[in-house]
Amino acid sequence: MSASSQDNALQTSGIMRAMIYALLIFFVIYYLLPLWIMIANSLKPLEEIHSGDMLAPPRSITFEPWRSAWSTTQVGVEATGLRPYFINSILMVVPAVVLSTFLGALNGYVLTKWQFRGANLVFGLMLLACFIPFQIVLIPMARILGMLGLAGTIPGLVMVHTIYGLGFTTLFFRNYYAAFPTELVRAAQIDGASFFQVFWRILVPSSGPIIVVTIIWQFTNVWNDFLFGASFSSYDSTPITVALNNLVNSSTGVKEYNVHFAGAILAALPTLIVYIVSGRYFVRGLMAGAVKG
Amino acid sequence: MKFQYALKASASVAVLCIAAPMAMAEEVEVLHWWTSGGEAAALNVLKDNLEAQGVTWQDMPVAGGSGVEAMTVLRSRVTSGNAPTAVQMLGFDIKDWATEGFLGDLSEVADEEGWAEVVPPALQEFSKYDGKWIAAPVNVHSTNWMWINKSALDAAGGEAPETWDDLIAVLDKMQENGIVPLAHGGQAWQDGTVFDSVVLGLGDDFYKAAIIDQDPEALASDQMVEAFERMEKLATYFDPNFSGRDWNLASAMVINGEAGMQAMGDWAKGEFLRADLVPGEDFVCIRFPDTQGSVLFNSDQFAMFDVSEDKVGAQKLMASAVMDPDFQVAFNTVKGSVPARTDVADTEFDDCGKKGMADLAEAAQNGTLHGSMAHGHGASSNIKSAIFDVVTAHVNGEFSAQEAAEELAAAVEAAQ
Amino acid sequence: MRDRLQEWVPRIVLAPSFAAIVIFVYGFILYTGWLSLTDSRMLPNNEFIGLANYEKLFGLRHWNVALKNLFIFGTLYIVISSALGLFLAILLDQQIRNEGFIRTVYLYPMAISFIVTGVAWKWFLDPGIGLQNTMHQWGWQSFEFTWIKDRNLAIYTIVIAAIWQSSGYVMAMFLAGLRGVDNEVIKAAQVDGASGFLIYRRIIIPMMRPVFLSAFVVLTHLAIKSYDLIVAMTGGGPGRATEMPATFMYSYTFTRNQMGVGASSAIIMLIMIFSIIVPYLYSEIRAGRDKK
Amino acid sequence: MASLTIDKLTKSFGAVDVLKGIDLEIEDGGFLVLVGPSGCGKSTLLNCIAGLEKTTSGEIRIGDRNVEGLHPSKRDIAMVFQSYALYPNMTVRGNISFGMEIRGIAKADQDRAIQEVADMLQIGNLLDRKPSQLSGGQRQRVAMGRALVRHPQVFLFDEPLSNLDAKLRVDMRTEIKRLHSRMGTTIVYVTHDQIEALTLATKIAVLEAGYLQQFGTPDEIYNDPANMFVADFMGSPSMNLIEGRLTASADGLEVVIDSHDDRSISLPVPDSAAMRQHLDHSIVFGIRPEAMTDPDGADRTSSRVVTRDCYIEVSQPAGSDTFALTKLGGKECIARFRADARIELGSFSPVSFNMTKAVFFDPSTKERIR
Repeated sequence: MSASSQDNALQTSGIMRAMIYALLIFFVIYYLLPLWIMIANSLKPLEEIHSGDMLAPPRSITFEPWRSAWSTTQVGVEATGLRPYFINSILMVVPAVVLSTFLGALNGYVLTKWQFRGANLVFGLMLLACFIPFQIVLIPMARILGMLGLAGTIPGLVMVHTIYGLGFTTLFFRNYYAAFPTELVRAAQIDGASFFQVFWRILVPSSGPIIVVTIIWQFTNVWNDFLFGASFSSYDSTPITVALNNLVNSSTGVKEYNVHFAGAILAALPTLIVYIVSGRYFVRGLMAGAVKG
Repeated sequence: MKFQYALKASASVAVLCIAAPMAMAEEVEVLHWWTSGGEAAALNVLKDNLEAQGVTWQDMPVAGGSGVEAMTVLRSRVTSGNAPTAVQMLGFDIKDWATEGFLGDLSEVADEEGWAEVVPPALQEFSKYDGKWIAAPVNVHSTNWMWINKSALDAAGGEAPETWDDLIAVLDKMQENGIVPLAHGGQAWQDGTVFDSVVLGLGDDFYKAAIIDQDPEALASDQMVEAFERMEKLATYFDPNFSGRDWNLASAMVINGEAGMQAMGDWAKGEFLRADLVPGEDFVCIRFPDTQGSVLFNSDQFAMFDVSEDKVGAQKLMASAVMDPDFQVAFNTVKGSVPARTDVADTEFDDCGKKGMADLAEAAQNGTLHGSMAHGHGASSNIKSAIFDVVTAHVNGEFSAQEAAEELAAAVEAAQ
Repeated sequence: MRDRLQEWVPRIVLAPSFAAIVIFVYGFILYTGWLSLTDSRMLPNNEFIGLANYEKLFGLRHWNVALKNLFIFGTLYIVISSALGLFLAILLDQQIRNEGFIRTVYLYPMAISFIVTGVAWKWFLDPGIGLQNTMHQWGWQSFEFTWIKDRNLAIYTIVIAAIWQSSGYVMAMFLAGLRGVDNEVIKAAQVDGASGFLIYRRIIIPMMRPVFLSAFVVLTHLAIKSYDLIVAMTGGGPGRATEMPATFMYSYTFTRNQMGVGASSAIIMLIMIFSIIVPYLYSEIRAGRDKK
Repeated sequence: MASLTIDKLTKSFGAVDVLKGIDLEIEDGGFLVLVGPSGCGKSTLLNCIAGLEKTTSGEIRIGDRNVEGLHPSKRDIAMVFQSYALYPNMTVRGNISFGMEIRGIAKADQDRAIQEVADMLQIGNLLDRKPSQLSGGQRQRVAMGRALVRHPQVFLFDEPLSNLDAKLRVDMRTEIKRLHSRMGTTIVYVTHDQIEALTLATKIAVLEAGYLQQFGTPDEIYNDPANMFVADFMGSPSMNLIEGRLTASADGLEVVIDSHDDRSISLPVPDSAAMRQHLDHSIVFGIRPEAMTDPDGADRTSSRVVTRDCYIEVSQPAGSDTFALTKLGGKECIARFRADARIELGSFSPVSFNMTKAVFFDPSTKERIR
């Protein structure tokens, strides 16, 4: 954010500023609390968890739970840790995010720069699709995946996530491209650029902020999905959220909370990193059009 | 679809067809929710057994209390025409899937190995459909058990309660002694497990009429009102923090003496054993008061789906392996249940296990072996859920006993 | 000839996405609508029974509990998330040192699924091991926080966790909105002698109207779709005290073998969602057209 | 280089007709300015010529080629946009070479062409900058460079100067005029600024509400407007349009106009059959401010100058001239006096009307009475 755009700050006295900081810090604690509980307890030996204070930092730090969660803990009958499922998730998320972002960009481009009769209706229908509860699609989707021969495969999951991500990615790009000067597209047309040349050479290079927003959004949603992952995967395509659930919700036995917490953080790590690394572009991207219709 | 699987199968053939007794090396995909350490270890026995025969085990665990998630996954898998080879399943679910015509036929193996002679008829009820074997039973759990901390019991008079009045006396005493008398987890199936036992405590006939036959008169009868009153009474012995607690945490309360007793199925024993407690010395297992001589059971079975030709061989191998006496012993000693086969020696089992096996045989003889409603062997899952709704609401104080009985009759009718 | 083809390229490009949405969203909605009129139980069947499932649905206590919970949850969640989001955005807009860090902290919960944080929340709220226990250990013996175990209060713990997750996102939306406010308007107000608070109350916040609307839509659809949250934290309990339409639909469709009733609840949910979203979309798209 | 012909062109967006039958023709090497208030359809017309909008009916010919249905890039045109439309992600060089790159022109030829336009527009030192690093005037030059490098048959300019400040606008106007005379390419230029239109054009087309109001040389448009709209729109300050009554007197036809304080003035009107049809009815008398002067400043070459006393209310010195405001026919009228003319405010002063420049309109149809 450029400094000049912050001019709407209040003129504040020292006491006011102290209060503002106090409030901000209070909320920092509120937001960090669950993460702190997870991190602190993932580093404690099991006995310390059983005896101790949930909020206290570990007295003796151990990385054993992390190692165990990653590579040795029992998930189902296999003592593989979460690693193979982590890899499944990556294999699923990357193509799904790339595809849905790419298609969303193309759709946004068509819907803003190549308006045709009924374009708004098409957009409205696509957007409305973001809001359906996904539980209703499970059964018919399963049947279609079966018909396509994609049931229980990673490509099948990629397809599902791509389709149900399209509404939002199209929305993001459509709003962004709506503010993109149409004259540039016309200039390029006169220069002889084709439909795709205009897209690749003119629009895409200027789409940085919205690509970041879309990727953050899609990556988070696809990575965190449980419903589709549980319903449409099979033994060799199970994503990490499902594996984590298997680890945490196992029905009997000693609950290794420290391993569970370590596993939970591992499962959350990629999305956390994406947010932390690109979070500052997020607000900028929102400013660039995702907020307004 | 089938083509893909054929590809995968042939790939694994290439890798695995070494020293296999059968001509074909194949694979089984197994959907189950046995994901905790002990259970998984028990399943590994089966897995190793199969792999020694050249059958690859493709593990498809879906954790979550009593297989709720797993059943959703199964539905989606079956709908997509990609059913797993074998699925861990409970009672009425097996029947439902058989009715829909998705299950395979194991009769060949079953006849060859004489399952009919060794599996109790009450279990066969769920393992067979239309005269065909469709599932291989792994175990029999009994749900009307009471687990008592021995020192807490000693402090409360030392006498294990046999009747309802005894029970109340002991619970009162424990309360005076400053511990939580009854450890319980407020989850629908746990509430239902206790409810099962309470209803059974009011008579075998009543259980049959109300739960198995869902006779509307029995459901709204005075006896049912009494059952709910008893539930209400028991709820007064819970600690205030019971809601949502996992059952094994409730067991842990009994183990460490924080609580006096727990009404829970025989799988709780595993928790006690793992904590190095000795049956009879550190803890006592008794039948739920007033239910001596009767057994509420549930049986984990591997339902075998109708799969493509190339996988039937492995499926049969697996069915056979499940019924293998050694596996049944190995699995059930870990799991706390008793073998589904009645011809297995009880030498490997501890006191509670032996008692369980004896009770089972006796109950089967006397016609007092009933399917447990809470565990999917007393009523189909829509009825079960309807009963759970009322029982849970009542335990949480939403209804009086009278209202609950009326509500129960209405809910069961609505769900039919 | 090729120029004619060029004219069709945009439509051809859009077609696969649109076809996918039509089939996989609207086709499936129609299919669900059909299921809701059939006697489907464990698996779909085609035995037509009219509106019986709807009658059954509205006769179920559960469904009414679920609707009531949605109302309580939805109202509190939307109002508090918006208010808190706006409040935090205003605080953060005061040239705060370490703004980037604080913003990231506020925003990160949106990145994590409740499958992950549900465990931590359950712990935190559990009187035996969580906040209450910690306070007792710290010496505050009379401290009591047992909402999650109380069937009248449990729904509010869901609200707390839900706000935790999405208020940061709302904050980011408002922050983007605040940064987009024209400085000259504020300068004009300052020249008019308006104080800081007055400027916010009378000028800036009213200018955030579009953001409020966007936030409202995002939050509403999150509220109606809340599922992971309930499953991870209370499983619908104590009793059925935190049942919501999404969990209701899931359990009737998939675990209770009453797919017809589940489908009818899905259709009611869709009607609720669409009656909120469609007018919004209509006005947005209309507005967009007028601008052109 | 080619001529441009537009024949019965219509364009509608849905139910809205934006262009309602436009006929235009500009000769090879001509400079056609499309002028009109915003929303008159001038930009749409330009986009139709460029091929950026599809026409509804009618024909557009560049040279003798009908360009209907042709992709913009195949119409042999180049366009300069209001916002310049420079590709933000490319350098100036990239912006200029983009079209050539797409057409697959050899790198060496590209470089030569770039160098040529860079020299012509003096932007050689800017070639490696991004558009965001340029000033408004520089962007304008780059946008023109991008168009020039194509050597098209027709240049299209869409309000190219409207984003520049006043001084720069005048400079660029001159520059465009110079470029045109040097290259001799046909130009179609859209503007809402009538001064630009008058200074640049060889032909002006005045549009309003989708209709072509008048098409002619700047002189025709200025001095011989076809209707009240053109008369009012072109020129600054605009033409005085004064309502009066046509009467006949001994000397011929006269228009009688209310003046100040119940007084009125009468001015001679050329006699014609068309004019006589309006006898004893109101007509609109149109006269440009520069044809209403102080008597000493009156055009001595004019054959018909009449002087009447008018009540001067306000004077506005504007450096080179002084504008005197008087009320005629109930309306403010502007007369253009010499800067050093003596004006007494609030009194009647003599004003000379150069009646050779006067025009008359029918107030009901707004059309010229000839």
